Amino acid sequence: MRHLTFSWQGVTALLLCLAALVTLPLLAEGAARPFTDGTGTLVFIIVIAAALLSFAPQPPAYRATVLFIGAHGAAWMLLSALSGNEGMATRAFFLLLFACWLLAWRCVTELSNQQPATALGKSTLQLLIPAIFGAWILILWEAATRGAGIPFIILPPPSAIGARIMASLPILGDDVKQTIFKAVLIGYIVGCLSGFLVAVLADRVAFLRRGLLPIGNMVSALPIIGIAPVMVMWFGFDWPSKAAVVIIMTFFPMLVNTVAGLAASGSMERDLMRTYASSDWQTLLKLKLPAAMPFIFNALKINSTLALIGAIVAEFFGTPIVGMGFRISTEIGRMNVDMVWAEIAVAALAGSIFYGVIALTERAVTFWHPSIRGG
Amino acid sequence: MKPDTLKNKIIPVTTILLALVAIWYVAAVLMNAPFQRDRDSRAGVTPTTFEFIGKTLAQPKPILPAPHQVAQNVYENTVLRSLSSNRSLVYHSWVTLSSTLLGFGFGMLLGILLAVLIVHNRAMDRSLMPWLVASQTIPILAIAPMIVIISYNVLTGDNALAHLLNLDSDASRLVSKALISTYLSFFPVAVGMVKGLRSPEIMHLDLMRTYYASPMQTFWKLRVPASIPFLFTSMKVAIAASLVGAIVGELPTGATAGIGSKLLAGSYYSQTIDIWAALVAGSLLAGILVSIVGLAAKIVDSAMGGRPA
Amino acid sequence: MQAPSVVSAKDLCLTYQANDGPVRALSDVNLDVRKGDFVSFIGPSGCGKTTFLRVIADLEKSTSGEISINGMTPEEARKARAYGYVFQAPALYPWRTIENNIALPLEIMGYSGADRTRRIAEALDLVSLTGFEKKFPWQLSGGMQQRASIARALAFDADLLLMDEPFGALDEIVRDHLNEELLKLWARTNKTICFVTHSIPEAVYLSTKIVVMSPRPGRVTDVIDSTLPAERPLDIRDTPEFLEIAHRVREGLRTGHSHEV
Amino acid sequence: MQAPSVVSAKDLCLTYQANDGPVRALSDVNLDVRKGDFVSFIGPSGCGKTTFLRVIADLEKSTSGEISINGMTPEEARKARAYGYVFQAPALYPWRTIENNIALPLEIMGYSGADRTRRIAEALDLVSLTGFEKKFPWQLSGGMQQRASIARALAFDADLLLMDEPFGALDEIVRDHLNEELLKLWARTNKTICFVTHSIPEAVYLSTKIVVMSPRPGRVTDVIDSTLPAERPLDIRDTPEFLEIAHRVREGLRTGHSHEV
Amino acid sequence: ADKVVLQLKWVTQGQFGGYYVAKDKGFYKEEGLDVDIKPGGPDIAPEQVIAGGGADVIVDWMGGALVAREKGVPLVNIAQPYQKSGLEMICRKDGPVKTEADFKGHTLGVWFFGNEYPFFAWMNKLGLSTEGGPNGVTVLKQSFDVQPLVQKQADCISVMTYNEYWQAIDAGFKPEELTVFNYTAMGNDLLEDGLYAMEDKLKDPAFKEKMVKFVRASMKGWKYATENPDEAAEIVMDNGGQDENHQKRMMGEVAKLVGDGSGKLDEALYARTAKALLDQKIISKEPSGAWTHDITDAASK
Ligand SMILES: Nc1ncnc2c1ncn2[C@@H]1O[C@H](COP(=O)(O)OP(=O)(O)OP(=O)(O)O)[C@@H](O)[C@H]1O
Ligand SMILES: Nc1ncnc2c1ncn2[C@@H]1O[C@H](COP(=O)(O)OP(=O)(O)OP(=O)(O)O)[C@@H](O)[C@H]1O
Ligand SMILES: Cc1ncc(C[n+]2csc(CCO)c2C)c(N)n1
Ligand SMILES: [Mg+2]
Ligand SMILES: [Mg+2]
Repeated sequence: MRHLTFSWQGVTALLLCLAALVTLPLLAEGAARPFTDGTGTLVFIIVIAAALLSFAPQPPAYRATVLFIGAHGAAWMLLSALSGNEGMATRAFFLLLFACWLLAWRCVTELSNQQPATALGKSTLQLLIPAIFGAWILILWEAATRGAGIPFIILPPPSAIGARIMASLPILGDDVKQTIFKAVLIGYIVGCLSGFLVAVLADRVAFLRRGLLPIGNMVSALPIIGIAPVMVMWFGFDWPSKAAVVIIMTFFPMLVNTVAGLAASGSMERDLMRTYASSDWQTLLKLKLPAAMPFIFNALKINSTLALIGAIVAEFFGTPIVGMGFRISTEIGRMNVDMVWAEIAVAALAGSIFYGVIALTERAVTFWHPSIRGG
Repeated sequence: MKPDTLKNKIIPVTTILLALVAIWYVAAVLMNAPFQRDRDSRAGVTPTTFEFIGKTLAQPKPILPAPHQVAQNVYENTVLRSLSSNRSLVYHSWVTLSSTLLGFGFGMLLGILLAVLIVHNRAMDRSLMPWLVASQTIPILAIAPMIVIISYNVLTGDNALAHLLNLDSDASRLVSKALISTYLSFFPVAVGMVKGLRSPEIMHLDLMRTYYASPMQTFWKLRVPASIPFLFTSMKVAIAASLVGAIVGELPTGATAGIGSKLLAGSYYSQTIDIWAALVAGSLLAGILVSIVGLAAKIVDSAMGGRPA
Repeated sequence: MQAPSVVSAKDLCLTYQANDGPVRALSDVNLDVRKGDFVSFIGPSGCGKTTFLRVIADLEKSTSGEISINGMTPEEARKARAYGYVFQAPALYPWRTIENNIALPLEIMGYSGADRTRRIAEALDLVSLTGFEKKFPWQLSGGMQQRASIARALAFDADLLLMDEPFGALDEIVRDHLNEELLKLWARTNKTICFVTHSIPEAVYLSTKIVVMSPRPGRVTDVIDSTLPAERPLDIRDTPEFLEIAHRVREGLRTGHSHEV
Repeated sequence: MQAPSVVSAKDLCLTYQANDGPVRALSDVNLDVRKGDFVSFIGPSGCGKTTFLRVIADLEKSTSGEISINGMTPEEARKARAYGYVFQAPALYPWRTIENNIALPLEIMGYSGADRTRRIAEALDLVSLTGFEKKFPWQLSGGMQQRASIARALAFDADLLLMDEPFGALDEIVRDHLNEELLKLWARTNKTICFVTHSIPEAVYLSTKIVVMSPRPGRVTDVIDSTLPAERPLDIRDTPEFLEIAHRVREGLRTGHSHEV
Repeated sequence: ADKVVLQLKWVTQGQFGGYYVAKDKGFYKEEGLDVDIKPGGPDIAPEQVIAGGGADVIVDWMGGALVAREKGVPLVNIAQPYQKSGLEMICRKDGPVKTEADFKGHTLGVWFFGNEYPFFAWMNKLGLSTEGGPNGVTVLKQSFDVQPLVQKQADCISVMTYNEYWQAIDAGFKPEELTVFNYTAMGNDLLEDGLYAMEDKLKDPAFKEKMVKFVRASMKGWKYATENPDEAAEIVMDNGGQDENHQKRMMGEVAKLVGDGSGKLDEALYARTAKALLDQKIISKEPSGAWTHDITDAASK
């Protein structure tokens, strides 16, 4: 089969190139450092060539490589042409960038259809595909802020945020220590643990379970974050008040999920334990707890994002002058919006790592559960 | 009502609620005592224990207001005020409710749309899913004010989007608050619906194949009905998240109405009773919203042949 | 003159790519099913009975060899809606009433309203479920659900019926009854039926042709043409002729089983 | 002299309180099982077979009437760990390997480490699962899982074995094999076995006593003492004596079934 | 009528009474203006709002405005209704801090979000480190109320003469139980509520004319408000203010800060503010063009 394989992304990218050619130039008149004819032409050639080559009857791996290099090479050249020309990008510039984006999209589609044989190949793809997606969010953001000249204090470009992170590592480190290692971690551990213990207790005492479960269900739907100012009033300015908010926010999801999990073991499994005349503790340890693990991990995951949000918002209502929430609200006031985004990036990174660690542990502990076994 | 409901639900729940109220009273006395002692010693009076307890439960700006103070405040600000007065909690709840519902609506749409894309497109599935999780680790609530302000300005400013939508300033304020709710609520919906749309068993899908059903037919006749229970479960989470978003969106953004602005105003003037009354209003609102979703779930479930519990 | 061929497999092979290596599920299967045949497939667990039915239904692609359904490829046959498939489990949609479950293929294939109503009534009558139209699946016993799923496959016009252990979940008495009904239906409509079962008496009682399979790799070890008359009362099962065929099937199975348990 | 009574039920009744009214599951059941008996329970779906086993096991309380196990109440017998129970489904714990699943009752009952290892090996050998110790349940076929659950019930010393359709999920050949093994085990250990099945040949082949039950309300309609010899090769199933008992059981069932399908 | 959007720095309260009075009494309308007053809040940065095109003119403190100017938002002070500053720091008399010399080693509550510059300028002048420790002061980001003082979480807290100070009194402190450090009295005051517009917009004569009308009407509002504080407080209440008594008291206090009512910027105060910011490196170079007298001059004609 030696015929061409067209893709809508490739075709649209070519059309966009055409539109860009018609609406030249790439930068508005009066740009300080306009495109040289050479680079301009080169960008067009790269995009068009990548699009055309991707139609060729070649293996998908080859097509993906061509698209990857073409899309990102051209995008890089476009972006680097922006320095010194902030706010001067024209419609043609963005059309060309969108063409690159479509090629990258095609590239991701090709990659998604790959079935690598080795485990290494599989995990590489698993990282590469979302990485390309994430990279394009940043590229488009960079182009929108620097190309279209969005004011810095409204939205800074990712490059400025990156630079700010690099320049402020010690401050960011202190903030992470204050907010994550003190408030979040301690609050999370205490909240989850106490939710778990009360759930075990409730499982043993039917009356408690019947009374606590509807209330717990209700409370976990409440806007608990509203108690943040109250907690600051009670427990003072430092991290204990933030930890208290985190404890309350994480307690109920853990309680409700664990109680549900402890009740999740099948009736036949429980009957089996009865036929062995097993004691309550033996049943809890050998049957109910293992069966509850998927539920407990569900709560741990939900709580991992709740905890971070709770601690940061609580810092709005009074803190010592360190911490991620403090920095965010203070630096907005000082118009250092890049610092705000730097904190957000750090928070998102920390949150993702936190979540990832829990998800990996879950895989290891509940290896037997169909949702994990099924991939 | 079946006698079991009384024994298995009402009695335990009320007992525990009563216990909580009792604990609350004790805590109120203990927490308000130092300030009261301070005050009494400055005024030079020495009340009896009984009087002292009475005073701790009747402070105008207590650290922890007693339940009856909160209840009284809620009563005054709901029943005794005209609905349009800006001191009426009903009015403030309504303001919050409207942006909650709007944000929830957007969130549902966005979540379902993403889920449909993810279920039908491998590339979407593999590139989008990790970022959806990451998106929720951004402390959006921390930058909610910035988001609300910027989007309000965009919506009311001089730009293409604003001209297209042409919203007045109240509508813009509503929409910009609702964006926070949208951000918090789309995630549970997207995740739940991805699960739901993928929940049909292989055999049910094979059955559709043997009928040579079109993808649209498979979607509407199999995937959608199969996903309904998941939809309602995620709706419950989403509406609660939406409410949190709306309240936080009102907190520090100069909103003059809404439960969040009541919390803030109360906190600004140390009017703790007002804060707690606003918290109670928020909780009632959450309770009502979640119950409505629960009720809708029950109705739809029984229409779809759900087995009574 | 022989009846036209409905299913014809030549050197059919199918290998599954499982994560712990390839599994040879069908190996050099040769089979010819003629119009009006009632073919039973019998064999130990994992010998490829379901897989073979799935290949016919185009739910699985063969790895090598040839197969044709009414002279078409399985895909064409599926798109021509040439067959009805009854899965091992009822696979009813829990949110549809029995009536609407049976209506499902009719909706998809675009039957008109009146036609639909008539066909549903007929199909329900055939499996003695009249009166249960408005019930939801969970309100029926396992056996009734299985019958509803059979009704669903009978409601539209397919000359080929693929049935994968349809009566596995039923107790002996109900099973006997449905066996009789199925034979009557088959005699009346002249459909071609491919039927998977684990029960030797059932296979012998129903079939004009019994295909004995053996596992690892799945292959056909014996094809037995039944010598029983077309008219088969239930107590034919006590005749020596019946017992003899049953014996031959059992022997075939036992060799296939060889040393495993 | 008669063997001592192991299970003795007198006018046993059990009514379930379901949400749409009471369900009479057992009605005036009288039965006497003696030490060393192999009793099969057969009857249509819903006639109370499982319920009766559950009453013996103290998983359900009778509403009226009397029942004693080894002269004790069911609760005392359960606490004395007097029986092993095999459920209709395997009920293995997915987070434990086969070996550890079998170890579960041994751990709970406090068997020592060395004793445990020996018993696990023996039990696995009995159901021919040696070599699968380290597998997890989902890595085994349904039949193998069922065998593991039988091994679990055999691993500890209980003189009474309650088995609820243990072979329902197995194909005929494997079933035959396990039937033989079960008979051997029973002969060797002199256990008392209560066995629920849907298969008439299986009931006849295995039992010293066949209890035929009928539904709505669940009651015992017939108790048939087997006249077959203790030594039972598989082809005893083709003897007239066997067929006669089978015929009697089938008749008993059919009357119980009356008019339903 | 010409539309003008005014972004306030804080929630609706007596602090902004003049603008609400001008709107309510129709002073803006008389000038042919349709003014939309947007309340602020603890996390609304008016500088960000105006940069995003969400307002024509904002109420801001000079510190915040100069910082924003350096960050690329060219704000220009067009009028300075508050000629004095209302910021002070109060301490419990029964606490450890009696004089500036006692600050060392103690905990002080400070408002951030652009309101912290006067405090840091003061500490800079006293030579105190703000990083904590025995030779410095420990700084807390203070929330919206006086609880830290009541609960002894801080030794001193920031208050506005017109607002939080009275909340402390309401909480049971008598004036004689409090030590007050008033920034104006100490000569440490940095300019507070002024009106700022964008430099590029001011180049447009039509806009400039609009601002002249706006400032003229606003100052008329302020004049009316200082003369009729109770009525002004009512107007504030009608627009969403909280706690009527408190607003009346606030109007009274605010009247003391407004000064001569011309709204004209005092150049000496401006210079001091700019110098304090430079000294602390909050801004890096001497600002230029950050204020103009054109508008107030034209308005008072
Ligand atoms: N999707 C699959 N992936 C990998 N192997 C499979 C798959 N489906 C079936 N197999 C394997 O193919 C073989 C044949 O399976 P098949 O389901 O056809 O058996 P069967 O004869 O229908 O058995 P049963 O009587 O238990 O239904 C088995 O060994 C099975 O493990
Ligand atoms: N927990 C329960 N609540 C209410 N009714 C029940 C319950 N368990 C069983 N029943 C009813 O009691 C009757 C006997 O049930 P049982 O499970 O003992 O039947 P069975 O003979 O084991 O049937 P099968 O062969 O289908 O397993 C049935 O009508 C059943 O619907
Ligand atoms: C976070 C926060 N920032 C500032 C203030 C204090 N405040 C109230 S009014 C006002 C003047 C604004 O023009 C100031 C600074 C506060 N209470 N909370
Ligand atoms: Mg099969
Ligand atoms: Mg049963």
